[in-house]
Amino acid sequence: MTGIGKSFLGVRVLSEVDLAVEAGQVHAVVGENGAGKSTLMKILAGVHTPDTGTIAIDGRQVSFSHPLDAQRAGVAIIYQEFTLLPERSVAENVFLGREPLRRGLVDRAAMDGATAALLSELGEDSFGPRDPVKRLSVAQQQVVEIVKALSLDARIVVMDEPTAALADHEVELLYRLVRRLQERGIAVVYISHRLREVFDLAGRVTVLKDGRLVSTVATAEVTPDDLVRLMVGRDLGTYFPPLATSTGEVRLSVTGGGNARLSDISLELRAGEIVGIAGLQGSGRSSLAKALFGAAPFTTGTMTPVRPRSVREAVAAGIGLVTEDRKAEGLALRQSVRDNALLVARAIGRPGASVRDLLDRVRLSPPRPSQEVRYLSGGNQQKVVLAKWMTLAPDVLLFDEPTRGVDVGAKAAIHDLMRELAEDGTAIMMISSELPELIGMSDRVIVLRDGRIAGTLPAGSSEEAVMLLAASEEAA
Amino acid sequence: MKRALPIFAVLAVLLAAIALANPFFLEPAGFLAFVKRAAPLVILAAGQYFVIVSGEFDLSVGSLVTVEVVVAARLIDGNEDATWPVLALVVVIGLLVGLVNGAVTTLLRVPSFITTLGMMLVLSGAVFLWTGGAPRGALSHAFRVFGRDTLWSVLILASVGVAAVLLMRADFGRTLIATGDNERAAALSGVRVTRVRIVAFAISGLAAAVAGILLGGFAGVSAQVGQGLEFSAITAVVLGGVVLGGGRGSVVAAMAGALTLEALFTLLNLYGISGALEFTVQGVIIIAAVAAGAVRLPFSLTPRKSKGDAHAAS
Amino acid sequence: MNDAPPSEITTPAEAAPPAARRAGATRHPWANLGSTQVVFLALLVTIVVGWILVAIDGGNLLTLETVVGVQQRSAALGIVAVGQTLAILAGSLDLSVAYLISLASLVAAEIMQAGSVPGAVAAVIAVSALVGLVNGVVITKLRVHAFIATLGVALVIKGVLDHLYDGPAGRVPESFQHLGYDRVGPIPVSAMLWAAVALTAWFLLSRTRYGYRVHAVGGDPDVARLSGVRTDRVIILTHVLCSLCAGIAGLLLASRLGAGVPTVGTDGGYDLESIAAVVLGGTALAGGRGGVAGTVGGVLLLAVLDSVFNQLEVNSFFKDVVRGVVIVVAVAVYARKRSTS
Amino acid sequence: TSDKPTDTTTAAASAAPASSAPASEAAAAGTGEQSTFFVQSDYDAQLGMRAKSAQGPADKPWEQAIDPQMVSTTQYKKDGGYHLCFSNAAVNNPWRQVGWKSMQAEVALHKEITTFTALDAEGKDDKQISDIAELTGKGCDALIVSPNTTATLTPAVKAACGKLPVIVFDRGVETDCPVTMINPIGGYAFGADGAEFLVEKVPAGGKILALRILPGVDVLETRWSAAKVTFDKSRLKVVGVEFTDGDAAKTKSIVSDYIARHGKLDGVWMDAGATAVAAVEAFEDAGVPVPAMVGEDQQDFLQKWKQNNLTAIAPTYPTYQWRTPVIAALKILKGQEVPKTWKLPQPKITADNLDTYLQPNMPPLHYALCGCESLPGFPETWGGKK
Ligand SMILES: Nc1ncnc2c1ncn2[C@@H]1O[C@H](COP(=O)(O)OP(=O)(O)OP(=O)(O)O)[C@@H](O)[C@H]1O
Ligand SMILES: Nc1ncnc2c1ncn2[C@@H]1O[C@H](COP(=O)(O)OP(=O)(O)OP(=O)(O)O)[C@@H](O)[C@H]1O
Ligand SMILES: [Mg+2]
Ligand SMILES: [Mg+2]
Repeated sequence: MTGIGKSFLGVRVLSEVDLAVEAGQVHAVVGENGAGKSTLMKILAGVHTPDTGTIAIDGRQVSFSHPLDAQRAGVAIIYQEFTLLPERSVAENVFLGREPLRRGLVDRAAMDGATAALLSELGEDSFGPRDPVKRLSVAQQQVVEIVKALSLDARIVVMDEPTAALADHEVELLYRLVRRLQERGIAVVYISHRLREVFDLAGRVTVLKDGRLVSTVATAEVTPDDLVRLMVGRDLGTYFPPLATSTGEVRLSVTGGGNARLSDISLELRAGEIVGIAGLQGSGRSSLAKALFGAAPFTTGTMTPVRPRSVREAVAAGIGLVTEDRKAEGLALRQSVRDNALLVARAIGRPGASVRDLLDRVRLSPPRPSQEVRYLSGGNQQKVVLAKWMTLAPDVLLFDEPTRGVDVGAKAAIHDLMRELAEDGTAIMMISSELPELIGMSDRVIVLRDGRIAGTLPAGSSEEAVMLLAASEEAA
Repeated sequence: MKRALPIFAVLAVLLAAIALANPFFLEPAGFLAFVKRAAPLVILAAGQYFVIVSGEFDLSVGSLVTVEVVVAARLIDGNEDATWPVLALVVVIGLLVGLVNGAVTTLLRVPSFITTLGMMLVLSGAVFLWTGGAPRGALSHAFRVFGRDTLWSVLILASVGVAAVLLMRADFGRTLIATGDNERAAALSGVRVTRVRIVAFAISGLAAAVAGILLGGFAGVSAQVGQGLEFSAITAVVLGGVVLGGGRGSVVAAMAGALTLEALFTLLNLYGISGALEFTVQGVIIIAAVAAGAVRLPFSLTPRKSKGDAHAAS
Repeated sequence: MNDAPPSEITTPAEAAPPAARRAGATRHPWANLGSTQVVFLALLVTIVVGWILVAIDGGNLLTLETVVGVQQRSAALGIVAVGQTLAILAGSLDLSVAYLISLASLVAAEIMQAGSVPGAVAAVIAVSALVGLVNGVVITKLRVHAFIATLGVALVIKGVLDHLYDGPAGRVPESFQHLGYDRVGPIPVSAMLWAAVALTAWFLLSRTRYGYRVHAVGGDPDVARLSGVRTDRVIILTHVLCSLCAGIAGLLLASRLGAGVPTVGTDGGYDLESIAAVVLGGTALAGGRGGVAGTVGGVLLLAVLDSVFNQLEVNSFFKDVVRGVVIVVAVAVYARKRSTS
Repeated sequence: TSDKPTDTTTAAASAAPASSAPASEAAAAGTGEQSTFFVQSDYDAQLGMRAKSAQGPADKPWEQAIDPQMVSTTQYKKDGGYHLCFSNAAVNNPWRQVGWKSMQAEVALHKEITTFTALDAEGKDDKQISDIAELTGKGCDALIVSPNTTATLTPAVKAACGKLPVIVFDRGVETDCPVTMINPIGGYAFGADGAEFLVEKVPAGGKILALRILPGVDVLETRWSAAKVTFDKSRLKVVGVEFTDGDAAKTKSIVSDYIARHGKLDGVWMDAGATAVAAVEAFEDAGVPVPAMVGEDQQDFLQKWKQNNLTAIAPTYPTYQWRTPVIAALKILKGQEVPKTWKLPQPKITADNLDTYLQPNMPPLHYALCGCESLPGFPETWGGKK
């Protein structure tokens, strides 16, 4: 791809970007949120047509007006968003748009067979080709996405943040898969915010910033810090704000809390501390957050100040939740920054704070209250979500994957904000699948396993210690 | 508001065209007569807007208008003293029907298209079951003055307009739009999405009641007074640039849409495209107007459910 | 639609691996009863209860006349509803069918009067296909919400009808009226036509790529597009098929009425009634979920209700009340099933 | 009148009241060319009948007939209890409601009718066709049909004629197979009555506004054709011919516009009275005197007429014709002869006989010529108060 440029509604998203990927090479693309990685890939996949620039595959000029064209040219992509139909079976999803035919009719047997083969190739036996996707867990669905891409047996495979929803053991599976593709002489484009993965897998890495190409380097020749510097344009290092010096009174406490997905949950959150929640995918972390927040309430156990039966009760009691999935659960995307920031205040009829102050507090830049949030980058969107909860002046604020898919720059800002809030006396609970972050931020780490508390670790424990608790006897 | 601007332009052009063909239109009396005529549809559109912006439909307003008029006529039966109690009842019925629509849609999770379609059948059936097939009784003068007297109609229209705007500026309005945009996010921010939606339906029902009072007042009892109004109202709202599916559009634009539709009818009559091809022209214009508004939008439809994080991807 | 390259699949069909430790909530006892079964169950109950009521009234619901009557009455609506099912499955809907039916009946009757039955059929097919094409193009290319798009097209047709016709026109020869009146035993030809249309649609949906894509587009247009489905084509084709069904219904009605009638479509309320029948049959208005079988059940259910009311000489206003309630209740039940399953 | 079609559903079609103006210069100038529905011979026949005096009991116009051609019915003779069947086009407007109630009351009068089966086609031709088919298989002794559409119901009626005696009333069918075909004099007479009244009352050069429900319905077309003939011969100026869809609001808007444009009108002709009151109100609201009006025999109009003692006339299409088919059916089953085409008298209400038809205790949309005053259950059954 050379000289690629693209703008949406006059907003320039990509300009003059070149990307060259060789067969049998894993090529990483990194950059902050909104740098244009996904857009670049969607152009390669024929979702968007570039305003400028050309694409060549095996030296042949190609131009895609529809994803189908790209597929035919041998480009397969695992999108950042889910691209599955919950109502349809796994096989139907995998072969959507390319259903195998026999005498002009769809050949179900062939479809299921091929899907089953690919699944077993991935060592995935927890579900079959005929299972409806709606009954799969997030991780299982991600596997389907991967199978979907593989079934194309393309010559170029793009993976846009494939591990965002995967737990570590599943990431391992993916690693092996990528290497196998590599051996088969397939070119792999790998996008991730987790630099470790970049260095584990990629031979070369292209850095984007604000829709422009910063540089393309061999991973062997750079350090993670170099990359970060390239991405952010300044040095950040991996410093986390200092831990709490002292903790205040108990803001929230549960004893013997349980529901369909959780059992025997007992924990305390104190003013001024950040409590980390660790666990494998599906271990119940989000369920815990949603239970404390009244969205999927505890059915048993006691909880102070209240055991919320609804979100409103929790909010009224000063509990807030920064949800796992910003777009689906956090923001009204077509509403302005202002309307989103004031949503909570309005919902509970609090006099709305001054939006300007709010945006300053969360360091939203540029602070344009009238802008629709869907045009903000991931990081800025997350800041708006934070602003929303600031209006509540919450006693307890729960964060579920607060920095997932958020770039290093915004990440640091969010970390600082969390610590500030804690110092102002808010009790904070943080869920994160990124252990370094979790350990770096938390004053304590509670580890979940199968919906139970497997144990609590002090600040500064090692990743190994956490993993041991999280995964013990559940041999991933 | 950006999306709303085109409709005002269109409206201005239409009004100008009418004035050209019919100078009487420029006199206060002439213009007010037009406003008075438009009032019921504008009010219905305002009500329909609240439902549409929350992501729903209300197909029952047409038959609700009929019900209100027929019920009022039978209960008042020409007796002046009955006017005020019946007016109150009419309003209550409107609210009640709206509440039922809202409750069935939200609590029983029936798509509002179906809920209100069913309500449409039930209402039109029930009312004539009650009156034995044809309207009975008569409306009192006190009742009819609201729709017959130009000043009253204009006054009512104005106050409804103001009320609608204020409502949309208030917390209710903002949370309503947010609900229409992303129900889940609203709920997880503490918005009582169910209640907000039910209220929206109640407002639509109330609007239908007021429209019924005006229409009944304007022309008296008739079995078909409300016929087809639901489609006119929805069309008007959409003309105003309000997007079916919720979360976008302003109530002022919706009301402007209604005025535009009304002006369109007037104009088509003025230029003698009456009867026959009038509808053809209407259909083409409606499609064209909505298309003009639609293609300006980015392709993105629904907030995408995403794993990890995703940007406003198409 | 079959424009995707045949993906080379070598691995032979093998038994799918056991779906062990599957995520997902435990299922509600009667959840495994598909909404289609529910419709037909409801249909059965209606027939039994209706039969009893009529018997009490001193009549008999299951006479030859009534059985034939039910089919005669439901055939036209049934054919339209099949087309409407496709549209709704694809996440769209069509409010223009009623006027299209009237138009089709007139086109048919006029050309038949001119002497050519095949010509008339061809013309009807052409006209309806064109209308469907317009609907589809306006929805996909101009991005007008289906509700408004088809409502607009409906108005356009209405205008044309009012302009060209003031009352019944054309003549349908006896030869063609067999379609509307003949029957083989208790099965009217019209019902067979309906069955044929329904079977064709069912086959398209469950066995062809087009069918798979209709479900995909209705389920989530973005996902479908990202997966390489040409969503616009699917939607356009769907509307063409939907309009064709309306055209066929127009032909059927013309053959029954012996002439074309500019109000036959709207008098029959085929637009909203067909949508009602479809959702009554368990197809989700949101699209992507449901099927033709349910729709057939829904139409029959409405027809049997009608017939029972006819027998009991219930007045039409009461009928409307019951219809409204039945539709809403049915959909509420489906919603409940879905949430508990 | 029976042919008042309930405005078809859907869409901005019957949207909110729309203002209006002269449809076109042509319309404004005169009454345009005669419609294709005009049949000179029928016109002459009907206008002739108005003069003739009907045979039969004067106090029971529904049993009267204008120069009847009797036909023998002995072949249908059988002993009672009878099973009468009725395929009704619809009950979707006040005129049909009033008539339907009268018919039921008439049936109740006759003990020899053991069962009366009626199916309502809800205004759907297709349904009425299957209804008729269903009824012919129900062992009825005689079938009464009120066709929804003349042309399209003909085949079904033909089919029924073969199986049992058929009586058709209100709208006709294009076959003479029914034993008798019952209805009042007809549309030409109706239209002429109103027009002639205006010609008589309005000074030469006066401005007339003609309001029609909608084009294309034969009975309504005949009314207008007849009026047109009268107007074209007169020295009155028809300033506009407008369609109201039978919608009161739209009517009022149209009339208001005409008043605004022409200052005053001298007469209003209508092909159906349902919107007469709306038209009158338009003048009241505009604060101008109400000119000569043509209405119909609905109580609300008669009351307005009385209150404001208008210069008005009300031609009628009497609802008492709903009683006649039952009477005819019994005659036929008893083998008594009946008129082949049973033409009922079609009186008009004038200032002189207004008081005899004005019934303040009846609902506003009640039709004065229901001939139901003597029937059991009157007035409550018809929505009236004692
Ligand atoms: N369909 C669209 N319409 C308008 N703007 C868009 C659209 N898609 C993306 N954008 C904008 O383009 C910019 C680049 O988005 P993109 O998703 O490519 O960034 P990214 O590098 O993938 O970020 P992330 O790492 O969070 O996925 C962002 O500002 C985003 O808001
Ligand atoms: N809405 C739901 N319906 C059915 N099962 C669910 C639902 N939500 C979660 N689960 C299941 O409950 C268990 C806990 O889910 P939860 O999301 O809390 O785990 P988690 O640790 O938060 O995983 P994640 O990393 O996705 O947040 C998992 O098995 C998950 O599949
Ligand atoms: Mg991205
Ligand atoms: Mg989680």
